[in-house]
Amino acid sequence: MTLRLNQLMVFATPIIIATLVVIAPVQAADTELPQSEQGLTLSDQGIQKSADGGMLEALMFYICAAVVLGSGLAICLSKNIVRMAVYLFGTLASVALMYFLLLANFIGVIQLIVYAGGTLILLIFGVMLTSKSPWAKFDVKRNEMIAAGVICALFAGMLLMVVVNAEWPLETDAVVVGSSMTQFGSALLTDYLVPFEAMSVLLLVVMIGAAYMARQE
Amino acid sequence: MANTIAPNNPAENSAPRQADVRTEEMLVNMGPQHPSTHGVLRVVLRTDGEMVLESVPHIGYLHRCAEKIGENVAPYQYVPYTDRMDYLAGMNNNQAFALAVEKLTGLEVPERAKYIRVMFSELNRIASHLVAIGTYGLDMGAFTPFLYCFREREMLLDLFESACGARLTYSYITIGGVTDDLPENFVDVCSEFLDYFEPKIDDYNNLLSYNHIFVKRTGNVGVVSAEDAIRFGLSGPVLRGSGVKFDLRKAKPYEIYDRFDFDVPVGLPGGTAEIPRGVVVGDCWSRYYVRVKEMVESVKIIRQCLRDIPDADEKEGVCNKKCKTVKLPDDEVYMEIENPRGQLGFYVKGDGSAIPARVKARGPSFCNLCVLEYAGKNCLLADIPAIIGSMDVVMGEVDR
Amino acid sequence: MSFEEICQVLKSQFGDAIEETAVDSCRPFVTINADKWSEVAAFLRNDDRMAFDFLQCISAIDLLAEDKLACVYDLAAISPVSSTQDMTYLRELAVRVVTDRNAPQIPSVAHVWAAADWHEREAFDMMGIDFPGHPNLERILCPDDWVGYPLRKDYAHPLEYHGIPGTTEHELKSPRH
Amino acid sequence: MTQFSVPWKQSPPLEHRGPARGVVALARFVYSAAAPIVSRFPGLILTSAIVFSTLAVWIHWELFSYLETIAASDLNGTAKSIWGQSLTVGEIGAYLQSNSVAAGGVLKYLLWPLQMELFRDIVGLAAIFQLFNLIPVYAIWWERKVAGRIQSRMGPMRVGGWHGWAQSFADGVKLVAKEDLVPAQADGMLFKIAPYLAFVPSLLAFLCFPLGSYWVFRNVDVALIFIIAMVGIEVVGVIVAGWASNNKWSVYGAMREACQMVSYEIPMTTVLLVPIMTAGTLNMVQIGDAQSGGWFTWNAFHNPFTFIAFITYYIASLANCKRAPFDLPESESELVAGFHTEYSGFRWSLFFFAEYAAMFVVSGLAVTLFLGAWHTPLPSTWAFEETSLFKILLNGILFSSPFWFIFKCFIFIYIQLWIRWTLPRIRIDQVLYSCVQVMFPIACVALVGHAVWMVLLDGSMFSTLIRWVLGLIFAAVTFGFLSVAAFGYRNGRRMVGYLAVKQLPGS
Repeated sequence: MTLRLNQLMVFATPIIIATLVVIAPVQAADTELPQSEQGLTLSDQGIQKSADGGMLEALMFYICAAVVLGSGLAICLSKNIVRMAVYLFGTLASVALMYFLLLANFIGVIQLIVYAGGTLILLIFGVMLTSKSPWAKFDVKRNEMIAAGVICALFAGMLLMVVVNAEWPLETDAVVVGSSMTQFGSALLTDYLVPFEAMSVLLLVVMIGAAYMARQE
Repeated sequence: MANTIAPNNPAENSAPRQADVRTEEMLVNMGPQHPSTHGVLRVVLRTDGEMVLESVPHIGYLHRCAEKIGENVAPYQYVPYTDRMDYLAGMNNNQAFALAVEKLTGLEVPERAKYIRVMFSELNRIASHLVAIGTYGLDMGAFTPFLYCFREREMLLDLFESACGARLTYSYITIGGVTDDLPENFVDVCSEFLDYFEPKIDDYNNLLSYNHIFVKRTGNVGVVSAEDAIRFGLSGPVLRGSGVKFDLRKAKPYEIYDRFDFDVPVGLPGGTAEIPRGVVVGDCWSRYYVRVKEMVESVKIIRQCLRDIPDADEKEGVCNKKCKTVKLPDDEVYMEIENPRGQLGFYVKGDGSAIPARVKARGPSFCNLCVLEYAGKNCLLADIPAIIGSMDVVMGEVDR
Repeated sequence: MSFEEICQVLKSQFGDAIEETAVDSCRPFVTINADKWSEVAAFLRNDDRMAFDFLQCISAIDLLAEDKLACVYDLAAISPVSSTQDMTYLRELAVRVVTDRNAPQIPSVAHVWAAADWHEREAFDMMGIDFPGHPNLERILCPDDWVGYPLRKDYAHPLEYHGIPGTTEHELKSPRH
Repeated sequence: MTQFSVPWKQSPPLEHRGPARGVVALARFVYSAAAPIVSRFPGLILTSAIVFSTLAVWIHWELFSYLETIAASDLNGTAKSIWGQSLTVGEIGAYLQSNSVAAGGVLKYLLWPLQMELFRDIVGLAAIFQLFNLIPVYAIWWERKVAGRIQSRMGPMRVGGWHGWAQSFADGVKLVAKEDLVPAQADGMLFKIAPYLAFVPSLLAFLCFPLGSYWVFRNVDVALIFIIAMVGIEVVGVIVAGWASNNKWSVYGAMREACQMVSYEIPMTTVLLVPIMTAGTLNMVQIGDAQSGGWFTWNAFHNPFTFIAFITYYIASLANCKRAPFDLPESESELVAGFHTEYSGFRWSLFFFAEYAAMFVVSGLAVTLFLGAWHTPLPSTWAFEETSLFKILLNGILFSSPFWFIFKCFIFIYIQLWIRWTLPRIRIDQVLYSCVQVMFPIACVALVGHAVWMVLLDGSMFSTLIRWVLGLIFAAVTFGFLSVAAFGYRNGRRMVGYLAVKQLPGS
């Protein structure tokens, strides 16, 4: 038996890369919150973010964008449903990372907990329960492909129009971002109270409906 | 439980349950290499998600032609093969075969040997039930009672070793008596062990039997009614768990069991001080608990043995001198005893020579296992280990 | 009810289906004609005087000298189910059913005693006795494609099974280790 | 008589090739040099290593913050970020050369790289990674010792000398050296990445996990949700592993995991809202520091509802990190080994790292949110003014320190082990029943009750009284448990080996 160190390296490299990739955005989202004496006050102190951004930040953005696009493409090209779900995980997680890069911490973690941690699991669960064989294959028919192509082209055109027509502010002053959750919370319970409550009623109806459908005869 | 996915009483609910979500049925091979099939049992499960719609046991992976061997060796030489059948209760198996041959040939057994036989078969019953209880806890996911049981079993094995030198396959009880007399201080050490062991049974009860989760896992699971138990020819704790107070030691006393005072525990409905709520007669919990109670009864019998055992007689010894030379008459016999797992029967047919013409063993595990197909229907996947474990099968005996 | 009385009842009920009663045996048994066995079994199980509800064992035996195969059924009637009184055997009975060695056939009693299911499968596997009426008569201990019936006296041990070599008697006697 | 030959005696001696050769030689040398000393004073060495490394990190940290305050004041109080405008190396050098730096001597030259945030991040990251590695290693060792004691046996006793303290390291070496098997019919890619999908999230959870007021790598305002999200995402790895193995038992394990995880996240997250409401923030450091005023200010004793929430959280967290009695995804008596049936070697160990790290994380959440985080039962208002290193240390020992946090976490890990080695496993329908029909209603009641309490009763005399009563009950229970444990420890040993001392003639 030989102790293969290169094997260890093979194992360790993905961990290191993954950690670094995720670390950097979280880093950027770091808020230097002051320690309050009682710890009870809400932190509204903002942090400063320079307008030009760092080189590392740009690098992170491009990596995330590449992962989003790459895994999105992989979803389209893959024929195995579970692999697709894993690629979808890559897309969702990288989008969350981009939120972190934009200092939208709250929406970032919500993206992780709801989509990556909840919806995706239910998706895989559903696939596992219903697929006929362990290796459910996806065979796309020609006319489906054409339809999908047309829809995608339309969407791409729309996005392109938006990109071309939008005014992109090239330079801004330092943006002050407070703890995004405080703003979220107060907005939800003041300005957007009615939509918020309507949403919760909708979810309640969905839950009751699901329970009704799953009840035992 | 009002809600649940699992109505676990096949007797009440024999029609396949309507599943809420249509899922794929899947055939799953449980075994022959599986942690909770107690050896090399293979059960093919037809499952719908977590529900098991059908379970079909497949046996034979440990078939070692024991009956064919029996037709080729003299009874005296065949004794060591019998304790390879039910390797957890070697003493009882030796005893069953020895009794069958003695009945066929009319060999006399010395009085002291009879007491030793009863004592050791009861000690082995305790040892076997300890394994059954411990591994049943293991099947339910409780690891610790298993090691507690094995701790006590280790002491029992020490006792066996002191008497016959072996710890698992004893061949101690043999045709015409036992191979060797007891060591000098055996009676003292054995009664000391019983003093130590008896309170331990309460420990097992507190730790496992009355554990709420354990009761929930085993109560009302794999129910076999008394009528069905008799119809399927079940025996031993599995039969008594169904509320049938039938024990060969009382029903048809062999050896000297009619001299002892003991009780036959049976499965009782739950809700009393002793039996927790949620237990019904004939479920896994009842079968398990009958074993626990039987250990108490065995302790009683051993104490009486230790009290009454006659002193060693130099002239008579502990084994009939003719045991090796005896010839089998041209006749047949069927002898049953109460093994820890149930009624162990030996059918022996002689043809006038020293070697039997046919030896057939009726393994209690073999007969008890055939009810799995009936009890393991429309239950949850996690109930299958519970049911198999409560049958307490030893595959060496099923496959012989 | 003693063995003789049981035999009397059976004889009066079935007449010549009862071929032989071995009273002097170490364990008395009654031999029953294979053709009538199905009806006798149902009678033994259902009749109030008999009520043999417990099938202890089925032992298949090879009577090579008579060129016959036989099954020995050990039946018992146990007292009514009780969880308070110690139950006993009310009566026991051993039944032998003899069949031809070349085309062995004994009617199945699996529908009479559920316990007979596996016992009959074992007898089929080991002794090659066919049990018409059995719900699932296939080999139980040996693999499905096994050749021959191992417990017959004239059974020849196969020298090869799926590429696994067997041993001959001669080889077994030589020290191979 | 023929010579009895043993095949393994004829094989050539163990040989290492490549870079491993040097490593093995070095390890042999170090071991041969250290073994006599280590085996003679293992306890002393282990204790002093822990004490000294803790002290070293502590002193380091104090110096950092000291230098940092001075630096900040020197540079007109502007906080700088490495991602934005950072201090250049030249700036730091010039600053350190200037006379205004109080830290004198060689120290300032040694410490100057630490002024760079990037460097500090790397050091911090390394420390977290190390923490992440060491916690499972010692949790596994401890689990085996605890299990051994519960089962009246010793547990590992060999490797390392003193109570087998190095057993997990030896296991780690073994696992790395094992063959990396991928079943032929498995989905190779998914099978290979699945352990990382389980491992990396639980590592990431440590990034914003505070061990003390200042002991946090990234003090993020949404730390709590981030950690819950990471614990939740770990499941993806488990499910993919179960699926990719192409083994029916693994698929069962994966399905149970998905089912259990998705259900238990609901009551768990619901009860976590209770301490969030009490503290009014999602920032873990602030939630922790809000409980600094002695043990009766801990969130669990705020009112009866928070106490219920605490118990509910702890049970739900057991289900969430698939510990017994909720260890259905890998229940060995039903599913062989569940989702990791087909795994071996290093990939298998990654699952274990993830599981034990998750145990620490959920225990840490319980401690931070409900039981006073890194504070001792003494109120922090009694703390000394930190004028000397001795007083700083004394404050750490008496009032609040990462040591206390880790200590409390390990108490909760201990309870997890205790439960695991005592209780049987429950069935899947019972798992879901207890989630939907027991835990979730209780969680809702706790949440609503707490909200009402906070609106109506907070700050009243009655509320304070209840807080004291609950605190005293907890203290009494703890004390009672400790005395029972002490009694059992004194008397329990007599039971073991009762008959072993009786020498039977044959044995």
